[in-house]
Amino acid sequence: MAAPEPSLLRVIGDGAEVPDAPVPDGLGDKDLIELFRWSVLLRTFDLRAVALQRQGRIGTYALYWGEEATQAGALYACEDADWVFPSYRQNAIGILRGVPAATVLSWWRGYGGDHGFYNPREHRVAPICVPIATHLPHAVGVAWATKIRRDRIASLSWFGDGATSEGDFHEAMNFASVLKVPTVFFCVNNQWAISTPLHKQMATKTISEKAAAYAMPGVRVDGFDPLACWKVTKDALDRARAGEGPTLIEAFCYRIMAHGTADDPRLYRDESVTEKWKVLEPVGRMSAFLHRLGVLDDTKEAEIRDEAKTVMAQAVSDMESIEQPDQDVLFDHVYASGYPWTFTEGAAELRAVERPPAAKPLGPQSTSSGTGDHDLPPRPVQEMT
Amino acid sequence: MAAPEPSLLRVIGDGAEVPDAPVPDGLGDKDLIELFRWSVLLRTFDLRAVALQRQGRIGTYALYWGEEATQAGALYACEDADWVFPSYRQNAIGILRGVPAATVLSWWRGYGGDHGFYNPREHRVAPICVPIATHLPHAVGVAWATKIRRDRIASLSWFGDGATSEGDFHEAMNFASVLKVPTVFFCVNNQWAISTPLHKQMATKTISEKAAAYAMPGVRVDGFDPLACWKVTKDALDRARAGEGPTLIEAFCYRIMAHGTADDPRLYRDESVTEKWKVLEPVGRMSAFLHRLGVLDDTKEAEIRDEAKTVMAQAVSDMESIEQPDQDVLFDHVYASGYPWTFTEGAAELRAVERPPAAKPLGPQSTSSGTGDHDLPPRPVQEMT
Amino acid sequence: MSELTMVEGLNLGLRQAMAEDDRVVVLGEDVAQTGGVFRVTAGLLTQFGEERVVDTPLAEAGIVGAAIGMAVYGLLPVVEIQFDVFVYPGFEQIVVHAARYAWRTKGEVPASIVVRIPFGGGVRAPELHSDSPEALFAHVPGLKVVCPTTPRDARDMMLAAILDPDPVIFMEPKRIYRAGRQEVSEELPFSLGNSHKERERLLSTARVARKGNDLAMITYGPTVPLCLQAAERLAEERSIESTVIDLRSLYPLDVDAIVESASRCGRALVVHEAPRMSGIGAEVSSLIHERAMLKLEAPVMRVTGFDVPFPQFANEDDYLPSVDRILLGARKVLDF
Amino acid sequence: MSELTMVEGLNLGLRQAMAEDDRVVVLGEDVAQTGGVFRVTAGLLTQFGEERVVDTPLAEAGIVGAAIGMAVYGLLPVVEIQFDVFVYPGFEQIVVHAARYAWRTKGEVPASIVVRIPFGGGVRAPELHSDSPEALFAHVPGLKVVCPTTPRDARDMMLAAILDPDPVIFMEPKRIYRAGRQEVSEELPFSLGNSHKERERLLSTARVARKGNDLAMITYGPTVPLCLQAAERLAEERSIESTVIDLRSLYPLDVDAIVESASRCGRALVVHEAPRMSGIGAEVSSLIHERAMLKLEAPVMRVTGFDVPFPQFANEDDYLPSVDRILLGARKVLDF
Ligand SMILES: Cc1ncc(C[n+]2csc(CCOP(=O)(O)OP(=O)(O)O)c2C)c(N)n1
Ligand SMILES: Cc1ncc(C[n+]2csc(CCOP(=O)(O)OP(=O)(O)O)c2C)c(N)n1
Ligand SMILES: [Mg+2]
Ligand SMILES: [Mg+2]
Repeated sequence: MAAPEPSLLRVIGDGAEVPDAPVPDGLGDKDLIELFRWSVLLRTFDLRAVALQRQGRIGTYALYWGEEATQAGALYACEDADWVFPSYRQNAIGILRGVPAATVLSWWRGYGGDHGFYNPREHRVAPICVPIATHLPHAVGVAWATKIRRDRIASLSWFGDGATSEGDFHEAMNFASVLKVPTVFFCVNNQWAISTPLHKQMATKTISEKAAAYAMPGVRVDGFDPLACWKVTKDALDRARAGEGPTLIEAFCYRIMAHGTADDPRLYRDESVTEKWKVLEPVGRMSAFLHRLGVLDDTKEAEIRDEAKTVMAQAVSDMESIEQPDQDVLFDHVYASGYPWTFTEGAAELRAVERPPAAKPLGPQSTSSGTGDHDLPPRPVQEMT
Repeated sequence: MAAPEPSLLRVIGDGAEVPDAPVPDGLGDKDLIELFRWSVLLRTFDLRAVALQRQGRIGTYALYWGEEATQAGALYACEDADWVFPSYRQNAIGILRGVPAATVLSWWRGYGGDHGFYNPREHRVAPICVPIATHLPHAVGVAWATKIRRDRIASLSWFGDGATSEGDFHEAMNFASVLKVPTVFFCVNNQWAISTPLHKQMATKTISEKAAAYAMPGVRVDGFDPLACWKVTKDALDRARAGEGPTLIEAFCYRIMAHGTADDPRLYRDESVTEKWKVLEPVGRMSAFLHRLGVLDDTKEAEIRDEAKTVMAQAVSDMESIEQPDQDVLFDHVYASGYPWTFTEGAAELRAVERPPAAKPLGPQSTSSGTGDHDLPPRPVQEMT
Repeated sequence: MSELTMVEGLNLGLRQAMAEDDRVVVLGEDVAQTGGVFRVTAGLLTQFGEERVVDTPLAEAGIVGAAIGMAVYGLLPVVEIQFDVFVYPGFEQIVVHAARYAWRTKGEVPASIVVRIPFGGGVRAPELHSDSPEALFAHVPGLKVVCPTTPRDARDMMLAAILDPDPVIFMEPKRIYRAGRQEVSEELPFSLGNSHKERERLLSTARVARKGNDLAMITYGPTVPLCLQAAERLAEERSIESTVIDLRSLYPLDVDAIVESASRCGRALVVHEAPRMSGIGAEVSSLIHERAMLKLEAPVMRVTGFDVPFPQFANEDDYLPSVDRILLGARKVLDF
Repeated sequence: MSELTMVEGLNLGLRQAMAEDDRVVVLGEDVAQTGGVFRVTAGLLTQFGEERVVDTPLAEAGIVGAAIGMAVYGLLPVVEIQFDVFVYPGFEQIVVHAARYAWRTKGEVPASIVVRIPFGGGVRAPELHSDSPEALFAHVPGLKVVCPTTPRDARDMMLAAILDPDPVIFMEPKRIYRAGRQEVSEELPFSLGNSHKERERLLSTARVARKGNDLAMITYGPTVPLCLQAAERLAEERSIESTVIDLRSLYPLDVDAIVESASRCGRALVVHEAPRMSGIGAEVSSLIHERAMLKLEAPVMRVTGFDVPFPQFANEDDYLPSVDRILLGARKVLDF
């Protein structure tokens, strides 16, 4: 099937009806390979994470299979000093910035403290944000601060189509445009918010056109095309650093997988449609493209895929070698200035009783905030008094 | 001075360079007189209220001198069954729908309960809304309900330029467009939010263009022209009742007066600019227009103005004849289902001590949330321990 | 008569209310097509149609605000908040508008809405899916805050909340959603037309979940079953007989049941999952001391969540009040 | 040394912090050009320029959220909320993000922001300009909540709050803004570089506003001067000597000062303007009973605002705890 909406900004064709466009300036063969490497690593992480969840080794997981282009493409366009703000959907983005994959897996495994969290300043990667759209004002604030500091550093935030309905999206877009700060709003329009389709989310046909309400440029790109995602993000970041203000990017794609590991899309959508979109998934498409270009051959690709598998194998064993955090993790770092007396008493109360057995993920049955309520721990059915 | 932005939708000219447009269809001479009567009544209320505040007979007051066209014009376009949602700036709109002027004055005098509040269902006028933009979702909800009930009743909400920055504005606009409910968003762009000018509030030149983000029509009209305001509102309401969805109206004008009775605009803007806008104020302009049309003569106008004065004189004496609400007003109607035990105990505690003397407005010194902090009761300067 | 879980009880309450009164509408994120992430609204779309059961855009202030508007026009909206923490974007609409609409309109136009909030931890959910915000709402005048703990109460209180003219924050303990089954008759608990008495009772009184004269355990929601277990242990191990009070209504509190049980037993323990600081437990403890201190043989103690963000789930059992911690607290009160 | 009002004290603290540390920025609605509706930020724009003192768009979630982002990058933003009630649109950003950023980042990136909230009634303001929301923030783990009552504390605590790494909700009692003057030296209360001790002390300890051994009145903010007046009356009329504790820090509470004063006097009264249900007073009362019941000759009582929406101002004096109501409460405790 040809890529949807021929109008979309796109580099990679389908090797048939849709011709390839030239590789964007600024991307050499090395870059193409590196970007492919990133995409493969993200893909491998996602597959591994789903497997781990099925095996009950991590909890609910929000998979992103098919959205690698929107993540690797955008991040590859960033300077190392630029700050990025992921939502739960870009949960593994940190591993491309030096966050150990084991740390991300541990977060999904229910570990906090030093095991599940990382230092954002070390990686210029904000913590994974769960409440929809609420991280957008933070990205604006960072960009505002870099502007005040004359640092020529930009920020970028990822969010979904559903997120555009939240007030925080609007307030962040408005602040960014009024203050003309160097930030990029990268909206991954996968056309679904859990079970809610795009047309129940907004009256506009596209998301990019919403930029007009903020006198901000809005661009629409094929969200399954890593090179196109790179190109629009690169241009937006250059504008931002040149002091020309923010940009809204709409990466148009489709949520090929379930919302989360416990979600069952058959409850609310026709999966035969999904199949049509699936052929556009970015990793296979980029591989084919690089083969056509002669930049990638089977041995090289195999090497890259093996490398990713090795990284993840190591990450999984690292994760499993991590002990459940001890009880103090409840109180640690809540206040950077130390323990208030209430914590001292709380910790003492904990020590006064036998520690409950470590909580394990619920396994195949568990769920995220996705549909399905299987995340309720199976309990002996008892008469209630 | 000619009206600003010749591009603006306008009916009334300036009797000189700017020619009058024909009176919009649907407005007969009777209507013109009635609409003028409404504008004069609103104007008279506002002048009277400011005087009362200066005399310390009511508290802080948010004046609207100059914005009568946006209020009377829009309301006159409404069917009697349509619901309207005022902000504090349209505080007196209810008097055109049967709310006693004394009730509105009493609200500003700090009276609650039966004295300062009214029954919205009786007048299809929502309570005066103080927190910016938070009444917009309510207007959407009412319109949504009328749609479900197949009642062909619309709603209209007034709000300012500053209000467009709030998340609630965005969420309400989005809900209205997605659900295609019969509501009209009437934005009074007076170019100031207390001391904050338009360009610090948004990056767009106009507010009407924000409608595009919701695939909603946006129209821009001369906010000093009652007939133009009537026309665009009428069209929007017709669209709404025909099931074609919401409309955003931007009534472009200028906040000629202070934000509130304690605000001093000289602190933050050049009042010589204000003078230029002042000549466009709607009541004088409409009077001149009606004289040109021959619909109004001096005797008739005098009669209308006297009538308004009489109404307000009565309202003021009514207001002053009202006793300060007794202490039970604290507990009454908090719950429609009655007093919880906590209220019974609270009321008993009140009765156990001597009642404090009635609280009086602070008078000329008092302020609203406008700039200036004169609303702090003058207190004996005392050493603090 | 059939055996229902709490989720099924809530669903039955909603269905019966919608069938009885066509002013009742249900709105929220993913409530229609899929019946909500916890399936509480399952089947309503098919039975009542897409005008009365609506999947809204993703915006809590918009959802609550629109519901208030619908109520102003005369409908009876029931809003679902997907998870506890996600109520915060709608907080302003709840505390500034829903809570004050009746007061602001001479009692003529109360914001007759129900805001359903699945809350609490213990379900191994990811970050920010396990909060207990009930005290924030209980502190705001003008709201009623309730929390059923049994399938039967879930059904009955849902009906009462929907038909009550005032805004009701309806806290649903996730952990109990399917924890057990209970007989719930299809019969309505009160004639929906009138009978305010029974409706009022369901929204303002506590339930005695266990009777005893040695110790009063006062709790609500997810910790009710734990207190019952602790009570059994005390009975076996120390033949201490405990009364367990399931508050059900968090505002207003059933002060009579609270003070009566504490005075009768002379010893009381308050238990909840939410953080301690200025929580529901602080109010209950204060009420008892203010009214019955001379009848107490020991101060009222509290077993609660700690004053920390709800932890990542691998450590949630360290955070949640356990039977052991409840027993520890009980011992403090008993051996004072 | 000069005699300052609280507004001037706050202004001095802000100016000194901005002069000492260029990471400090001030943002909010109308804070720059006009110096804020209460003039607390007056003169800052001229002195520090429009990049560090900013009039923002009208959006509280955007303001608080952007401030959090600035803090993430390393700045020290001070946010002004124009009036108490208007903090609610920004509530989510405060309780979900500001309160949890340090916890979520191994303590490496706390949301070092100060959110200034002029609060409370008694100034004859229109509807929704007189709320006391402090308990809502005190109930949320991860925040520090403070409330100065004297010009000197206002200056010192402002400096401490800005330099403290944790998010501080800084409650400013409007009614006291200009109620009195006090000597405030230009000298810094602590060397801003380090000396965490003094900074910590200013944000976690109570102030003894009056000493006595018969009754402990525990209060904060606008009711502190009223308790002092009541104490004078008790001294004159019944030669009862009261200790008056000005809490200053609402989270964490100074449990030692609270329990010590209550135990020493054997009788305690808690006073605040906010509604009673699960307010700060409930926590203070519970803490005292839990730790010192045997030292009490009477239960701790509370004098607070009622559990109703803050009334229209003509009746606000009926709502506000008065010296008479404080004396009534004191009598209940004294004559128990
Ligand atoms: C404020 C808030 N409300 C509700 C939720 C529950 N929730 C989690 S994901 C989701 C849908 C998000 O859709 P979208 O923004 O399109 O992102 P996607 O999941 O498609 O990546 C919802 C409603 C939430 N996390 N935060
Ligand atoms: C949520 C909220 N934040 C802040 C305020 C304080 N305030 C009152 S009026 C005002 C400016 C409003 O400007 P605009 O929306 O343009 O309306 P106008 O006053 O010009 O009619 C502000 C900030 C408020 N009332 N509500
Ligand atoms: Mg989506
Ligand atoms: Mg304005």
